[in-house]
Amino acid sequence: MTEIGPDDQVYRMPSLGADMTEGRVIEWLVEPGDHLERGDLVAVVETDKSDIEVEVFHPCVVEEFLVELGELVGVGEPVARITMADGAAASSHPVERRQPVVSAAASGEVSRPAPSAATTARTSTTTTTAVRGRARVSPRARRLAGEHGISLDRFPDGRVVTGDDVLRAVREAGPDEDRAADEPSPATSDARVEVDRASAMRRTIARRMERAWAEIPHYHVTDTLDVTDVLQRIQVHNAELGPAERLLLPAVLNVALADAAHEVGELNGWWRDDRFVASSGVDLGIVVSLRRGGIVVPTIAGAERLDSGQMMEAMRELVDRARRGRLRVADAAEASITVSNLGEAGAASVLGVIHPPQVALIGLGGVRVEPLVVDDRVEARRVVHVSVAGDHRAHDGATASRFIQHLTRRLESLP
Amino acid sequence: MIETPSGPESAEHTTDAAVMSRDDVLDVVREAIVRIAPDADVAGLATDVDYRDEVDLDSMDFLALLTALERRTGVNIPEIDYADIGTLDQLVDYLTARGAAAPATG
Amino acid sequence: MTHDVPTLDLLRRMLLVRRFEERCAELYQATKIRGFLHLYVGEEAIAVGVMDALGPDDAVVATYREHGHALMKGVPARAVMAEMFGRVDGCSGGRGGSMHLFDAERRFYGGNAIVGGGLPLAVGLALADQRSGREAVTACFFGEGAVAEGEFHETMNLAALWDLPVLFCCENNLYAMGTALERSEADTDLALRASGYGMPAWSVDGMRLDEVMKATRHALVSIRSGAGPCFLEFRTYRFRAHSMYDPEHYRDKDEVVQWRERDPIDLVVERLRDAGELDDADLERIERDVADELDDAVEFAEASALEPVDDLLRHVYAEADESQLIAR
Amino acid sequence: MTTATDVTGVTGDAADSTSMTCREAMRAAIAEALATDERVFIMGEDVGRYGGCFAVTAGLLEQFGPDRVRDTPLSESAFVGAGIGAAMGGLRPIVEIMTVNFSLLALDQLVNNAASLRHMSGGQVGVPLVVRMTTGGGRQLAAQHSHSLEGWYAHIPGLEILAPGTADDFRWMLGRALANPDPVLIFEHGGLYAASGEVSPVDPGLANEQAVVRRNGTDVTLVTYGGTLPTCLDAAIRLEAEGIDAEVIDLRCLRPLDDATIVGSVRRTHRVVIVDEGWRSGGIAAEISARIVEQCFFELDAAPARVCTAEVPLPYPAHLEQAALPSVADVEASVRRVLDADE
Repeated sequence: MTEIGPDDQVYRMPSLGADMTEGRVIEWLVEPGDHLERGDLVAVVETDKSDIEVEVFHPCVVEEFLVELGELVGVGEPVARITMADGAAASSHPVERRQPVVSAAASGEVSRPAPSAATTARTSTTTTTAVRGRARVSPRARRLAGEHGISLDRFPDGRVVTGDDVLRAVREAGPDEDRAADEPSPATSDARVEVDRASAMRRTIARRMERAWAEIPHYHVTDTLDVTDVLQRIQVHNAELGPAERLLLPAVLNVALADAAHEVGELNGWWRDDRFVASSGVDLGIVVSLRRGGIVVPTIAGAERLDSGQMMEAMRELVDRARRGRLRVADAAEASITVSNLGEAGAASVLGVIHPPQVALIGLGGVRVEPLVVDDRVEARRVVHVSVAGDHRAHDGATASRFIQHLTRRLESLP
Repeated sequence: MIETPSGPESAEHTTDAAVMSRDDVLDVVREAIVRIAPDADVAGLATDVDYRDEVDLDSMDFLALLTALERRTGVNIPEIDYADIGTLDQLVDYLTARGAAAPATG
Repeated sequence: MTHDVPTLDLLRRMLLVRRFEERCAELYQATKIRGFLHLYVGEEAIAVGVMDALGPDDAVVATYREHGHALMKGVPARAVMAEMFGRVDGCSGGRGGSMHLFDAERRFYGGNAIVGGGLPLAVGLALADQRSGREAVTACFFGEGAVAEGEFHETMNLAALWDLPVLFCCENNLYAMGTALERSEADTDLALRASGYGMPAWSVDGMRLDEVMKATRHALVSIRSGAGPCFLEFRTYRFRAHSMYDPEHYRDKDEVVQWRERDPIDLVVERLRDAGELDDADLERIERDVADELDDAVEFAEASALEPVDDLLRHVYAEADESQLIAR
Repeated sequence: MTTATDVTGVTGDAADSTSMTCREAMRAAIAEALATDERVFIMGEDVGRYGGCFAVTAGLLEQFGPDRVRDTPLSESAFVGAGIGAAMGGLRPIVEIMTVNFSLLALDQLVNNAASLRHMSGGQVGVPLVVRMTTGGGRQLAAQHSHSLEGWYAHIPGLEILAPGTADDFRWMLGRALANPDPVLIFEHGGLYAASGEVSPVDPGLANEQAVVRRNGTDVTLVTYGGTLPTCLDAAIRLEAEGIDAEVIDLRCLRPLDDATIVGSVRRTHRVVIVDEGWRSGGIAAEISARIVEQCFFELDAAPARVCTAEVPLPYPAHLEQAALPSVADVEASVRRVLDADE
């Protein structure tokens, strides 16, 4: 196709249908130099539907053909150079550059405004982590379980767990809580309710721990993590950040721990029907101690996919929600492995009790300064004692050791 | 950000945010702590003791406190200064000295 | 007594329709107009002739080949062109497009894209006029293709049964899209068929403006006297494709040439020249005047805004204030 | 204690309400409309001299004359289209299509004209038309005379779809529909014409688009309308004996649907059964179920259940027809399933 200047008068490939985007000139009905009147036929254009004779709308003289016969030409592309006989503009309606067929009328391209939130609000469904192999639980039951900090694995498989079942469980835990508790009342400052809920929680924790300790053949493996360098790197990382973006050691440890659990899959899953069921992702249960005593264990789903910043954000929200009694259904989803962290000022180490039907619990002690041998020299180093409580039915000490090695190596490349 | 009317008198009003007195800062700090530890007796908290122990704020709570204070006073407290704000007196002095001011309206 | 003699003004109206349609073809090929486009080139005498005889209170129901009817019922070229562009200032607010032009004030009750779909509406409008004691006729336009629809039979029978003031105008252009009349109708004498429903029916040369005007005036006298509906079969020919891009294999070239020799506009021009009422200067002035009106209409359409997407769900149900409109 | 034939819709015990059949109630409504508004007229097959295929218009021809009570030829498309045109022309027609089965011949006029004209004309042209038609099976009229297609019509924007289930609604819905500037289709279940119920002396002023809780309950919500309302009320009585407290919602209007009343009830009972004489696939019950899941997901203790007509053209023999149609037993079984929910 020969080059044409901007002000050349041209005859363009006409659009002969709503869905036509291109065509071919298969026959010229005129010769260069012919004088044409309005309505004279100038060429036969082949479209995917048929061959159609096309006309000129203004008297003109054909100067030069710009395309070969049979050449595929987009609608609106010039096919012949012409000069207008009466000096009128080549075509007062220049064909739009080839626009998507669905485009709005040529003159005002309407960009559909971002659809209003209402119409396409992605329903902010909390991602209810599909609980692998769990009893069937009604949506209402999941919601109430989350709000009352009731773990769903207390209910026997088979029968569908309903909201009423969960409320009954809450009532059993705290006899005088009335049925109206069904509707999540705003954080009531009514002390009496708080006390009942705490004692109810205490009883629930107690019952679960008794069962866990009795049924699961625990073994424990411990080690010492030198966190001096990682703390130093965290400090550098935090130096120019505002408090809202700063990282804390527990978040970094959880990233390493989630990564290790992903690597050493035997620790990440459940013991059910006398066999180990592996979890595809690492749904990390976080033991959160509540100010008025007791613990809740919300879950961060897919923890292996989070970096330090994301883990910190997730933990910050989770702790805030847990302490305000506003856990969500997703938070109450089933964990595949749990971590109990005593916090920087906590005791040296904790040998935990596994939360059934999980098969491992990681205990992290407080940060301590202890003498360590580094390059054959004793130095004062900041350390954290880590313990793996394992279910001997599912795995053994060697697995836990491999886990700790992964944990240690991964920590060296964080945050 | 709500467009404040562009009349002359409102123009100067928005430039110098309300600089807070030492008492204002103390109130803001106590309010922030109460939000994080509603059950603690923050009103009766002495100003010369280690409030983190008294109110049992762990590292997560402490970060939440600093975030709230930055929002309420505009002052960012870096990690290296953590040691200088162990008591309420030290924290309030630290914030006042750095021109704690309630954020401009709008 | 008005003689059914063409005048310069009638010629201008025919040229307005002809050039409007040609301008639409050009705009379509320049992708300014989209969707379907059915042009009335060659049939202008019918719309101009019938509408000239109708009064402002008379109602019109048309089909998708309706630009000429809308223009001749008084819908401004600007409003029709803006509707072709899908703009808010279009006569249907941009919502209808080429096949659904509406102007309730002028009692132009739209094109209808379903063949025969508009016929029952015309009967209803006539029923309402009759029951409300309004002296009005409803003119209902349709192509010969509609004759094969069940609705045609049901409507003709109902109109005749209830003596309703309906003028049935069948624009027989010999081709229902791609099917010639003789390939779809056992009996192609449509006027004869219509008279079977007990109403007066004529066949008229649709290319002669004077014939169209005379037949229409004659029918309207009968209808307005309360004698019930009439049926006019206008024999005509469309010089362009059924719609923008049909290959026209269904008819041969020389048939088109043969009909073009009786171009309704040429016939009027000849009559006016012979009567000494038209010279080249007049014709040039009328063409220029029409071209200006069309340029203005296109400019108006391009300048008109697109309806905000937030209004998408409007006009499905009556909005509070509109309900009074209905009580007219 | 409500019995199957007593379909009282009178909320509260309106002392001076009179008992009448749904047929008599609709006839009174048409007569009142003809008497009070010159623009109103009724047309349809055999509405005049024959007195109406279901005798709803008996006596009206003698009272109002052939101009206002017009028999039409068997031309559904033409006279429904004429009704639309007359409405465009300022009249207030009531068009009677003998049954929903024959309305299929006028579907083009109803969907392409009645429902679309306002939109195509950019709001200029309204169609204040009421179309009444009989619907539903159960009278051994076999496949072509037993359809229940109101759910189809409820799919069309531009139409309002009503399905009265009580004598009071048969009496008072028509007047409000005639005041609507847009087309309203009223589906009258053939089985209800002979059923009698209490009718208040004056229009209780309950908007046609409002659903009504006909029976309060706490354990499960039954959502229904029209011909299956008595079925659900009977089922509720029998369930009561088994200690199951069922709430019954009469939709009355299928377009627009009164989501608020449905959602309000499901939020209390957490379980719902939708009963509809249409076929299950793509029916109105499917739409209602989808809305409940969208708006009450976290309130549900069981998946919403549907009781619909079996997916078969209605057979002629009574035993098969009854097996196909939603029955009291079907509703009870579905409620039990929804309560136990662990099959």
